[in-house]
Amino acid sequence: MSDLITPILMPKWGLSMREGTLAAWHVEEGTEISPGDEIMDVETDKIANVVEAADGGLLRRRVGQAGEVYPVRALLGVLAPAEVSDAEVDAYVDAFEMPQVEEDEDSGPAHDYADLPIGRIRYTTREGEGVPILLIHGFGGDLDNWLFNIDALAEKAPVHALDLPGHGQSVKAVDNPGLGTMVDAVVQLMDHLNIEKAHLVGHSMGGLVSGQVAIDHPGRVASLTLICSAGLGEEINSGYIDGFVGAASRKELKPVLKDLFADQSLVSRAMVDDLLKYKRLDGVQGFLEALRGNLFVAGRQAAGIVAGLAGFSGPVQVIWGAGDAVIPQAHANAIPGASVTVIEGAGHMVQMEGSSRVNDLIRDQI
Amino acid sequence: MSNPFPLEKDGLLEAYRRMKTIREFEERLHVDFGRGDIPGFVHLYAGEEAAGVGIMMHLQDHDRIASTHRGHGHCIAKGVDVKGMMAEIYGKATGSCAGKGGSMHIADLSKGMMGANGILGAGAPLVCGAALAAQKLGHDGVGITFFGDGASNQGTVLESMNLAAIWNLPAIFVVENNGYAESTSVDYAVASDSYVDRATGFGMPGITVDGTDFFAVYEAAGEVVKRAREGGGPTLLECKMIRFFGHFEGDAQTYRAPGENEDNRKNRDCLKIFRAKVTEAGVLTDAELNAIDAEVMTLIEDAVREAKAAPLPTPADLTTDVYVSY
Amino acid sequence: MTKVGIIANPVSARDIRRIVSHAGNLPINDRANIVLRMLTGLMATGVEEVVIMPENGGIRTQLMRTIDRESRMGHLRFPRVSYLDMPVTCTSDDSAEAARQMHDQGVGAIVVLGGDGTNRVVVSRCGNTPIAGVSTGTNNAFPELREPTITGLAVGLAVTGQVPCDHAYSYNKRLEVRVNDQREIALVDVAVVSERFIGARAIWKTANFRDLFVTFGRPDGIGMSSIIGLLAPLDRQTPEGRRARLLPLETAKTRLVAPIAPGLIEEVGIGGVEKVLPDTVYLPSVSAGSFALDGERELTFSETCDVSIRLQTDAFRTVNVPDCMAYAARHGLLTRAASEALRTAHQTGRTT
Amino acid sequence: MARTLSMKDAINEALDQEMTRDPTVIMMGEDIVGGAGAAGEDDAWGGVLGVSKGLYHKHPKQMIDTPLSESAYVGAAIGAATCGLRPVAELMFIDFMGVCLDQIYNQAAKFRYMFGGKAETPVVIRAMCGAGFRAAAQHSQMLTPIFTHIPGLKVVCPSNAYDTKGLLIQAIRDNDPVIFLEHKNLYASECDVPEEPYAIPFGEANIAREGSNVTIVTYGLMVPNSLAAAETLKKEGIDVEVIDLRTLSPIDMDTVIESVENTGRLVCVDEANPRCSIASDVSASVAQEAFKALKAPIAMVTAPHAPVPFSPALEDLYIPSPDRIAAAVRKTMGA
Repeated sequence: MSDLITPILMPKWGLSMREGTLAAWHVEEGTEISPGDEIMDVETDKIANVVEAADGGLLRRRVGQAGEVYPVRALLGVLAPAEVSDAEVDAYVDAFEMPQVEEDEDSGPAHDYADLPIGRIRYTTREGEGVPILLIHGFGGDLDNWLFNIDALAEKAPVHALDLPGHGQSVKAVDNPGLGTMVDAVVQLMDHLNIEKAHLVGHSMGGLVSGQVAIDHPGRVASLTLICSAGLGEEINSGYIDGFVGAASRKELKPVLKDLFADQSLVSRAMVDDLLKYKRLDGVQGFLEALRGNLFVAGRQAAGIVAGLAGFSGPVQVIWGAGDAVIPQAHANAIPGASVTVIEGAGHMVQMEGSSRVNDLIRDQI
Repeated sequence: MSNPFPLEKDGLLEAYRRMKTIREFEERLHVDFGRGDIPGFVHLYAGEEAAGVGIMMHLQDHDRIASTHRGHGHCIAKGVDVKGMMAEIYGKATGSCAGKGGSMHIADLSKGMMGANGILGAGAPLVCGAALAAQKLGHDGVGITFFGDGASNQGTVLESMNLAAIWNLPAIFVVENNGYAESTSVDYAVASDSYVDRATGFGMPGITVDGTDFFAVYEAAGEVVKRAREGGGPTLLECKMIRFFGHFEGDAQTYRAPGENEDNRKNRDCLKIFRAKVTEAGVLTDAELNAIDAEVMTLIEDAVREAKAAPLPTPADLTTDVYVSY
Repeated sequence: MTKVGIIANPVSARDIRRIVSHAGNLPINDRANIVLRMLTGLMATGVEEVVIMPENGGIRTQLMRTIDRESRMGHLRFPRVSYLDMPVTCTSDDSAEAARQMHDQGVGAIVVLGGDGTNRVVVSRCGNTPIAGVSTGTNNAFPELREPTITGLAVGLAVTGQVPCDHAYSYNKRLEVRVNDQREIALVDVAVVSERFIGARAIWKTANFRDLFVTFGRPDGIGMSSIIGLLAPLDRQTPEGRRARLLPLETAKTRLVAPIAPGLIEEVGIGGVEKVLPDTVYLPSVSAGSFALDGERELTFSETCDVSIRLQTDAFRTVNVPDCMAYAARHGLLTRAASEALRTAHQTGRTT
Repeated sequence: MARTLSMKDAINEALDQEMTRDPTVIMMGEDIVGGAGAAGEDDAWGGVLGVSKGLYHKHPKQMIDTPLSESAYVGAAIGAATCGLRPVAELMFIDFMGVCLDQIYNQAAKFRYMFGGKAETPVVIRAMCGAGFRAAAQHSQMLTPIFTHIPGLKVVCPSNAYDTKGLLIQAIRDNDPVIFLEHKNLYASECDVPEEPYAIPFGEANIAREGSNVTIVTYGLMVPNSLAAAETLKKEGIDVEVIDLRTLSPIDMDTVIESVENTGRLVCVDEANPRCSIASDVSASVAQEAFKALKAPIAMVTAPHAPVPFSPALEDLYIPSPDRIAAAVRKTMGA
C-alpha cells in the first residue's frame, strides 16, 4: 500500500541552498491537490517563493510546521488516496528518516568552465534526452536567474544555462561588449557542447540575444521562447538600466532592483549583496557601461529582432509578466504568428515569480 | 682671462642669484618678523647659503630633497617659487601650500622638494623612500636629506643611514653643522665621535667640507651626487657652517661667545667669499653681481607686497585637502 | 719645566678622497686613544706638562673623559694637560694658530697627529720647534707609521735632554712656493695642476697634472711623491730635490702607474725627470694653474703672477725616534734602581 | 570561481594580484620573505605567520625584507609613496606603532593638507591586531581608536575573508595613507571568496545580519562574536541586527543611524579599551543624531580599562564574549 503514498519534500533551489524555512501552508489537511496548486511558501536566505505541488493527490498529513527550518528534501507533507489508512500514513511518516543538512552535496560538477575563443565561459548542465534547452539570462544577470526553472525543465530535455561574457563568473575582459559578442558566445558554447540544434529560452536582453542567434544561425535554433524580451520595440525603462549600472553601494542598488519584481519583498539583502559582489569584480563596471552604450541609445533600445524573425520558420512563443516595469508588456505582441502569454502577478523576473507557469509553457513548446 | 671655476659664467651667476635670493628673503623675514607681521615662528637660513646652493646646483627636478624646519634656503635653492613661499609664510591662499603648511612645511613635489619638516630628522627615512623609488622606477634620481648637527642624534636618522647602506640607496645625508643644536653646543650633544665616524660605522663614506666656501661644497657635492647616481650608494656630507640668526626668530642667542655674530658676518659670509673669488679672478664683475642684487631686492619686495595683498584662505578650505577621497 | 705641544685636528682625514678614492677614516675615538698613548710615553720620560690644540670635533671630550676615568681609578698617570686659549674655526687654520702659540710658549717639541697636510701647516708656523708626526691623515708620506707610545717616549727623552740634540733630532728638506707676495711651504711635494680654483683642495684628475717637485720620493711611498719614488727614488737626507714634468696621457712619451692617493692608482703622463738644486729658483712649466702643496690645492696663479719654487735644505727639525730609542738603549736611560723607580712614578703624576 | 578561502590566503591572493597588476606596488617588512642573506632557502618565512608565503618567487623585485627599524622602513615606504611607488609596509604587530608613529601621523597623514593639496601618499601600512593569541600585553592590542583619531589616515579592520580581499585591494589602489588591521584570530576564518580581483569601497558598513529589535555595531573579531550572541538571542525571540563597520575611518554612520531608527536600541561592541574607543565614538554620534529614536540607553561592550593579560583564564575574560554581548542586548530590551 505504501507505494500509493506520495511525499511532499522541501525543494532545492540552486546549488548553494542547504535548508529552507516553511513560512506558511496554503492548504489544509484533507484537501485534494492537483499539480501546480500553490501549497506553501518557503524562504531561504537568498529568496522567498511559493511552492507549487509537483504531484496531485489527497493531502493526508501536514508534517512540516510553519516557521520551522528544514533541510532540503525533508518530508513536509504526505499525499495518499483515501483508502490508505491513517495508521499506514503514520508508519510512513515515522519511517521517513530526516536527511541531514549535507555540507557540500556534490551532485556532480556544479559548474563547468569552457575556454572558448571569446574567453572563459561558465555554464551549468542538467542531463536529459532529446533536443537540449539553452537558457540565456538578461542584462546584469547570471545563470542563477534560472534557479526555479532549470530542474523542472530537466524532466523534459537536457538543459544548459550559461553566464554571458562580462557576467557571472565568465570572462570580464571582452574586447567590444555588445550584441555580437553575446551571440558569438552562445554559438561558441553550442559548438563546444556539440549541440547541433537547441531550444533557446532568453530573458530580457537574453531574448534579444536568442532572437539574433535565430536570425544569424536559423539552423541551430529549434524554437524560441522570449521572456520579457528586449528587441521587440524601442521603449525601455532607462532609469532602471542607468540605476543598475550606476549603483555603487547597497543603498543605491536596493531601490533599483524593486523594478524587477511585482512583489517588492522578494528583493532580499542577500540578492542585493550578491549583485554588489558581482558589480565590484574588476572590469565589470567598464563592461556594463560599454554594453549599455551598445544596446541603448538616448534611453531607447537600439537593436531589434522583429524584422529578422520574419524569416525564422521555427515556433516562437513570448511570455511576459503583467507587471513588467522594465520593458513594456505591449512589446509581447510584436511578433506576428508567435503565441503570447501574459502572466498576472509577476514583474520583469517572471521566470522567477511565475516559475511553474513559465516552465509549463516551455515544456509544452518543445 | 679664461674661467678657472668649475661652472660656466651663467652657472656662477645662477649660483650667486640663488644665494643672494635666500639671503635677502631671510633678511627681510628677520625684519618683518620683528615688526610682528608674520604669524607663528620662523627659522632663518641666512649664512648657510653656500651649502644649500652648492649642493642643489647639481640637482634636477627628479632628484628629491627633504629639508628641516630651517627650510627656506633649501626651497629657494631647489627652485621653489619665491612669491609662493612668501605668501605661504603670510598664511595666504596663494601660498605654495595654500596657507596650510607655513614656514616649516613649504614643499613643491614637482620640483622634487619633499617638504620642510618640523620634526627633527624625519626627512631621513622619507628620502630613503625617494631613493628606493628611483631605483625601482629605473631613473638616476638621488634623494638628499638635510639635518642639523643636533638632529643627527635622532634614532630615525641613524636607522635610515643603516637602511640606505644595506640597500645601497642613492641617498645623501647632509649634516648642516652650525655648531649649535638649538642652544646646546655640539660637542656636548654629540657623544664625542663625529658624524663622519658614524657614517663609516654604517658602512658609508663620510666627508667634511667648509660650508662657507661655495666651491668647496660644489666640487665635493658634485662627486657625492655623481657617486650616488652611478650606484655607488649613500654618503654623508658634513658642511661646517654658521647661521647668522638664532635658532628661531626672537632667540637672544645668549649661548654665543661675545662678538661671535659680528665675526661671522665679517669673515665667514659665504656671499662675500664668493663675490671676492669670482671678481678677483676677473670672471664676473661687481656690476653684474650688483645687477643681480637689484633684481633680487625687487623680487623680494614684490613677493612681500603681493603676499600682504593676497587673499586669506576661505573657511571652506579648513577641511579640504585632508584626503584625496573620503 | 719641559712642555710638549700636541696638535690633533679632527678636520683632517675628512676630505673628498673618501669619495674619489678609498682613503680611510680614522675615527675620533682612535685619535683620542693615540693622544692618550702618547701621554703615557711622555709621562714615563719626565715630561710634566702638555698643551693641546682645542677643538670641538670630539677628541678633547673623549680624551678628558678617559683621563678623568683612568686617574680616578689610579691605573695610569698623565702629565698636566691644558688647552690653548684660541678661537676654534674647525679648519686647518686652527693647526696653524696652535703651532704659532706653542712656538711662542717655547714648547720642547710639537707632536702632530695628521697627514702630510696637517704637518705642513704646523711646520709653516712652528719656527724651529722640532715636530714628531703620527700618521692619522689621508696621505701619509711625511709622518712615519709608528706606535704613538714609542713616539711619546722618544719625544720625552729628546725634550728633557736625556738624548743629546745630534741624536735626538734630524733636519729635513722643504719646498717654498711664492705667488706675488704669498709664500707657502710643502714638506714632500708641490704639484702644479691646470685647475685654477681651490674648491675641495685634493687633486685626483691626473689629466690636469702638469708639474711635480719633491723633497724626497720613496718607491714604497703614497701620494704624488710616489711618482718620483718609482722613477728616480730620493731619500730624506740627500741635499737635493727632484722634478717631473707631467703631461696628459695622449701627449706623454712614457706613462707611469702610480698610487697617487690611498686606493687610487692611475696612469700619469711623464714628460721627463730632473734634479732640483737647493736655493735655486724654478718656474712651473705652465703659465696658469694651481699649486697643490702636499696634495692639497692652496695657491692659484695666472699669467700675470710672479711665481717661483725653491728647495730649502735643513729647513726644520723632526724628532728622530729610532735614534732616540737606540741611544736610550745604549745608555740605559730607561733603567732604574728598584726603589727609586716606584717612588718617582707616584710622586709627579697630576692632572690639571 | 568562488571557493572558500581563509582570511590569510585572501590577503596573500590580494597582494599577489595587485603586485601582478601594478609593478609599482611593493611590499616592505620584517621577514616578509625571510631567510634573506641566510644560508637556508629564500622565502623561508613569508611573514611571521606566513601571510606572504610564496609571493617572493613571483615578485622578487617587489618584496623587500627590512632591518628591524620601523621608523626607517615605514618612513621610507611613506617617502617612496610620494615619489611614484605604491608601497605596502608591514608593521607586523600594531603594538609596534610606537617606534614609527611620527612617520605615520606627523608625516604621511599631514603631507596632503600641509602642502595645500599638492601631495598624494598612496601607502598601505598592514599590521596584525587583537587579542586571544595568548601573546600578552605588547602583542595583542587593538589600538584602532588611535589611528581613527588622526585626520588624513584611513583605518580598515575587516571581519571576514571576502571583505579582507576586497578592502585590501581598495586600500592598495587608494591614494591616501591606509592603516589596514588584520585580526590574528580571524586569519584562519573562511568564507566564499571570488578568485577574480575586486575592490570594496571604504565607508560602507555591511549588515552581517538583519534584525528588528536591537542593533549591534561592531568590527573585526567582535562581528562573529556578535553573530553568535544573535543566534542565542533568536531563541529568546530577540531579533538582532549586526552591523559590521568594516572601515573605521571613513565610518558609515548613515547605516548605523538608519538601523537604530528602525530598532530603537543600540549596543556598540569594541575589542579596544573603553576610553575614547570606537564604541564611545559611535555611541556619541548616535546619541547626538538619533536620540529620539532610542528606546533604551546605548550599551557598550568593550575590553576592560586594562592591558591585555597573559593568562588564558584572564584573557578569555578580557575579550568581549558572545555571552557578555547577549547580556548587554537583553539589558537594552529591559530584561
